[in-house]
Amino acid sequence: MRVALQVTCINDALFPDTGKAMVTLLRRLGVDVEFPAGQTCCGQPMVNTGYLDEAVPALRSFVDAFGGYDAIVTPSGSCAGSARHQHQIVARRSGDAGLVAAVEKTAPRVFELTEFLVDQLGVTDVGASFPHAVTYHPTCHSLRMLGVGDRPRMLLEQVRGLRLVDLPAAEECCGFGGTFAMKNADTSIAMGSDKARHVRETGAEILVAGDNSCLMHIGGLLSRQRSGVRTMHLAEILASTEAAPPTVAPLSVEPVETRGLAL
Amino acid sequence: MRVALQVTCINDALFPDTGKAMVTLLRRLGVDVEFPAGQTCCGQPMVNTGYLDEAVPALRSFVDAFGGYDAIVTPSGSCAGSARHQHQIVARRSGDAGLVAAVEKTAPRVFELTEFLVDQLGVTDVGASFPHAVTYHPTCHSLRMLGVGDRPRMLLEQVRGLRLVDLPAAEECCGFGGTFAMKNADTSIAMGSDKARHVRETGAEILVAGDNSCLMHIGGLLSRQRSGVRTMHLAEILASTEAAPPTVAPLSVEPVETRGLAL
Amino acid sequence: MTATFVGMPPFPTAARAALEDTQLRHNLAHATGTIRDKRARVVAEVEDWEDLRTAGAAIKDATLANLEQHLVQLEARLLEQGAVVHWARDAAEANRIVAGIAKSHAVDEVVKVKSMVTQEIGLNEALALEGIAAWETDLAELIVQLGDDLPSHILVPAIHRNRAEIRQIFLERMAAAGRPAPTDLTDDPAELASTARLHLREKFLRARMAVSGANFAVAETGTLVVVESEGNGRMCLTLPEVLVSVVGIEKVVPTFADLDVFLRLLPRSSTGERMNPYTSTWTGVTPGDGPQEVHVVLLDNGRTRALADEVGRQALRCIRCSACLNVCPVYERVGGHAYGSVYPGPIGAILNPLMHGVGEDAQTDSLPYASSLCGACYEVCPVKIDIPSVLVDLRAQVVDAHRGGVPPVTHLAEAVAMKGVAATFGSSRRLGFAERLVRLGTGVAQRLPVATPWTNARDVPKGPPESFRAWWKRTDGGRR
Amino acid sequence: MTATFVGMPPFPTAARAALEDTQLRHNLAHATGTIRDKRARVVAEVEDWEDLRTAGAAIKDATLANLEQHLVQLEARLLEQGAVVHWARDAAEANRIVAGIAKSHAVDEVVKVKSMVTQEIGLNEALALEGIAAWETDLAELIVQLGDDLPSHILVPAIHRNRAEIRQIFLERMAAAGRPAPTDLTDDPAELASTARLHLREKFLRARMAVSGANFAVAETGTLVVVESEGNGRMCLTLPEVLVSVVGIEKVVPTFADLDVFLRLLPRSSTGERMNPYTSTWTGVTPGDGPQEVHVVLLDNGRTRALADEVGRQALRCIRCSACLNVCPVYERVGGHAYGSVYPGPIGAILNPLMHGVGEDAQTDSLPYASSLCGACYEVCPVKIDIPSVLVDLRAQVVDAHRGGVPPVTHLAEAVAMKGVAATFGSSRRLGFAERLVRLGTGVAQRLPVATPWTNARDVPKGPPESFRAWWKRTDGGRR
Repeated sequence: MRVALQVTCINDALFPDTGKAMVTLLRRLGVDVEFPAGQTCCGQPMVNTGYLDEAVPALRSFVDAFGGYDAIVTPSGSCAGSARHQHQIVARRSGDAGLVAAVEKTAPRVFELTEFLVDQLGVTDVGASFPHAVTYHPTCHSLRMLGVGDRPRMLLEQVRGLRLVDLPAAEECCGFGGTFAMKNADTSIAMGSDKARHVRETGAEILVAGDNSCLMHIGGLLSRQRSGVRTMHLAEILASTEAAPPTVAPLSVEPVETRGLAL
Repeated sequence: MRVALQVTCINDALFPDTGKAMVTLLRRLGVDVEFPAGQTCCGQPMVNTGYLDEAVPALRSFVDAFGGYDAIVTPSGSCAGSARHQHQIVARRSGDAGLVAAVEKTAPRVFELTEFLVDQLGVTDVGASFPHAVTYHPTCHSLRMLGVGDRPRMLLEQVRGLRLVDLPAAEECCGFGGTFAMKNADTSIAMGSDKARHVRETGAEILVAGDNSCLMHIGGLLSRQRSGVRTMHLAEILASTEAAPPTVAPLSVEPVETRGLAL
Repeated sequence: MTATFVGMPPFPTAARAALEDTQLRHNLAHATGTIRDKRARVVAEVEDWEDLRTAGAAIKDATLANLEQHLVQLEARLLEQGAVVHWARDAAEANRIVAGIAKSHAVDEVVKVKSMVTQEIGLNEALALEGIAAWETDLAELIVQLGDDLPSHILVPAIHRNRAEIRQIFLERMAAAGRPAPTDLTDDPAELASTARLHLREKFLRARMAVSGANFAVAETGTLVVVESEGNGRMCLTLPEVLVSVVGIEKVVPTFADLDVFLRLLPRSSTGERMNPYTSTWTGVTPGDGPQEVHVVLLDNGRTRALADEVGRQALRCIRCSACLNVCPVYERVGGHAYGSVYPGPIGAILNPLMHGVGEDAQTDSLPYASSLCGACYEVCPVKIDIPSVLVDLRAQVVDAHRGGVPPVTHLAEAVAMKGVAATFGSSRRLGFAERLVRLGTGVAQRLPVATPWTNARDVPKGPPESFRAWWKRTDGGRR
Repeated sequence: MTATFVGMPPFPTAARAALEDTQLRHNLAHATGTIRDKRARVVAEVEDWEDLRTAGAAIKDATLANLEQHLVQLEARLLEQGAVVHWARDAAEANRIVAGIAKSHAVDEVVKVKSMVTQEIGLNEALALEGIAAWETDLAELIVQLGDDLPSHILVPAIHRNRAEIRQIFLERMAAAGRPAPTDLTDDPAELASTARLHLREKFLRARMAVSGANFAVAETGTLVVVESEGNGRMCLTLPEVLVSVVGIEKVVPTFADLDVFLRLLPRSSTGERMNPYTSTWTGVTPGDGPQEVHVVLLDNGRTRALADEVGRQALRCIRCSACLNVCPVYERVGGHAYGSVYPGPIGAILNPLMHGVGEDAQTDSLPYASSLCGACYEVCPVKIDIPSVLVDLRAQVVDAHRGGVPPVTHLAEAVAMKGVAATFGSSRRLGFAERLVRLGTGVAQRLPVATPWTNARDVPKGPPESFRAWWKRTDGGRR
């Protein structure tokens, strides 16, 4: 089985540690994962903002990069959802029959990480160790678009030393929503603040989820509030072992240079 | 009994509605409160930052303005605490025996609003109406420096229509602390965020306290988080009646002008 | 004594103001939370709930696919039963018809129930211009009307008000509208309700004409159906001499068997009750019983436009249960007014653009973006409207509407950005270059206006020293 | 295998880093919350708690007022009982004395307990330079030492570590320090404790010399007192041949009756226990029982400097209970390392500047500002140290120390601002003018660097259209 990593554009540029964790984790499970260098983005940012024509080049890159693989694994419920549910819409609108045919092949082969581990590899104990209190936020697209259900929890429950704390109102959206966070910044912040508040209520050290975009939003609020709670992608926790715990890379607080000035 | 309003510098400049509410409330209770125009500041900002000499001019203004009064009422536990506990220290250091003597007269005549209402006027039902869910934060200086105890609660419980909700960890500092909020901004925010979180947990519409400085800090965080919870000074709630409810003046959210630009 | 949604600002602006309304936020959080939990409980009781949703969607789809045939059948049955049937293409036509009926009977007031569709067409304002007072009789609608206010929820239009305010509104405004409130009125809920009851009772007994909407219209029998909780609807529908019902053309269902599915779906989805308290049905005129003159105004007003939309037409399945509002995290925080329409929430965010068309006013064009696309609405919709997919499709329509023309500045910037993004994502080589720029730029980004909405409340992650792509290349995928 | 507080950055910088340490934040919140509640419960049981606090403060004050006399008495009694008494003015002297004793016995290792004061003077590092290993035997201190780490709490020095980390530290570091940890060690607390026990037992049996601190020194009898929870202290104090106790001169209490007050105040304030598990007392040498050579090093190291401070001298009452740490909202969030001293928290924020003096290094000068002056520390202090007042006085000392000289830029800006503020608040006319400027400036303020720490996470209130002062003048106090 030829397996490709779809690292996603946001992870490639901003969260490379998640991509590295995917490689570490999959190799440990015996999967010789490849990284097709031609990949760019699933096109979702354009599609969800209404720019469907502008998503076509991304889509062409996608099918070119991943066309030959049996499975395409991605550390993002949102990007997996985009590939499975939106690619065909964009392809049809483009009027390119070749693209429609190519998408028909790639779309069903895209798996979100937990789907791939539990359904394709049939594994829930991935040999991870992470001795911390953790709470899990099911991102909307993995929860409702993909229906990953209990898979993340099944995986987390097998991690040595990890204490999983229930997140209140877990299934409520964090308010990121891609361009929603920009176009409706105030509402997005109101939603995110409530999510951050619920995370704080758990007393957990780490908020984990399957999408770094949502985590960037919630983590940005937690950091701005100096909450002492950090966010981590599920892949990084599953990749963590006693011998190789994750390097701590909290969301950076931009230093404020003008302290000391009174009143 | 000649009664003077010490409005405090922060209320004078930033929260004049609190001063007006003091006037409304005290007049309704038959107190012909005066506003000595010579007043400036109690000097606490300088004292608590370590600038004791610089507090002397403020102190002179204070005793000049309030020297002739039987009672000096202030809508700030912190400023009352400063007058009662710090003025003598500053006066002694100045080496001015006249100032020491003057402070000896004014200091014990300074009352925080709830002390004045409950102890001096002997009233807990001030005829107020405020049909909202409210939670009360006891500011550190009113709680520990003055020991106002149950007085605010006794007053709030008599307000028609008001539903008083308990604030978790109420007695923990909000993290303002005057220049602390600037000199130790990160820790201050961490403390304030927890306070804001506890406020949100109550489900109350309004956070009330006896010090606008603390409220500015907590309210600034609540507003930044688009929490939908507003802060109000206790005086404004006690001044509110059915016929004259308070004008709603939430902490302004500075409009963000660059929305609509994608990604 | 009427307010209007006309001229509302675009959603983000209206939302910003709503987010600061502490009482609205408090009431919304409480109300939506309560109804949401109630709905979840009673829906869980129904074993074949998913099948029921599928059946509801299928019936509506089949009906909409042959809408003309069902409407013609409905008209025929209504005529047979002594009703007068009117067809209205738009709001103006519908208002003209209703005003004409009122004037022909020389009434200067009408009582109203199930008023959402008449709010859609601005009937009260139109009647007022003709000197006819229209009195809302649903308790919440009455509060909204007396308060010179706008509804903020499909089911609970006065969700943004508290008891003390309602008391104040009754004390100050009831006298001008009929029987005054007692001067010693308190804010005790039972007292407020009985005051409204006495006030309304007088209006019911006096009014000679009623105007209603309808939840359903059964084509095979010509029967209109109104479901409600207070009984005031039944008063409205039975006491006056003349009854005019304004009915959106999507309300038709073929048979009573079909109706059964919706009477099971609606109350559980709407109020979280197993069954709604009052279900009134009437089939034209029944001699000697109820209104002896019955009119039905079949209203298009943008519905055929929505029907022509391949993706969006599913929105016409909507049975106005408000389940999507109660689960919507956006609605929960901003309330109904921000949507600038009598149809708020997720369903409003698609229904309004579908009925009005996009590309014409900024307010309508802002609605498809008033969602984080979380999908909670789709999950609870009793007729399985895939609201997120419709929203995305409408966003494309908004963008397409502005292609070629001269877009507003913000759209221009966005469009230019998107073109750049499209080019970048078309080539992994270009992407690698762009990523290096991004890393250079994260520090700078906080100072640029583009970052403001983000950094206003959130910290931005520092760009990593190296992209994944660069790491993979440098280390041969971690192998060296 | 030692770390040092030397060269720590000023508090705000250290705090910023600590605030991002998720595990520290988690452990601190949990631990301080737990101990705080426990303390509150057991203190509430004691009816005369306030009298007890007053008594404790009075005894310490009286003793400090005649400190020399009590120390001389203590020395006399110790000599009578066969102990050797040394006086050390500073850390270097104390370290030289201890190293000298060790060398005179040709030992290359010592066991230690109650090590706070020896951490203050850097004894372990000094002994290491002489080729002498110093082994901590308090479990938490052992973890800190093996982990090449610093204590972060007076009572729970390893509060920032978790079980898995402790297991890792034991596995990796124990072997180099003595008996290795079993290779199949798990992170089960009982297993970790028994591993430490076996490791330490070997050291106790091998060591010929011990170094301790003391909680109290009773002048009337020459008795030293150590209170602890593990029993390791008693091993240390009784097994070796030579015992050297380094005792701060403020530890002296006149009589056993006085000691009684503190033995009641300490455990409830410290661990929230009614009584501490192990109280060891020894009076010089007891022939044939315990160490046959007993040294006591009476240490000043800044204590007389603190004693000379009229406001600050009350800090010398401190009995190191850590109650002020556990209630401090600042400590709860940043932990002990940020204070850059073995004495962290509110007491550290005054004790360090009092012992070192201010105006010399930025780290010490930052400590008096590491508090919001909330007063919770004063409320729980068993010897009623008015920490907030001392903090304010120390702030004045910091400011005064920089008057005249060339202050650093930030101080300069602050000093200039304060002079301006002083002038403004000296005149209500000038204040009125300044307020108008403030209102003009609030919009601008957000763009200026001065506002950054504030607006980083908080919204700023808009300046009102009119100050209270202006309103009063315009309306004659609302009368017109």
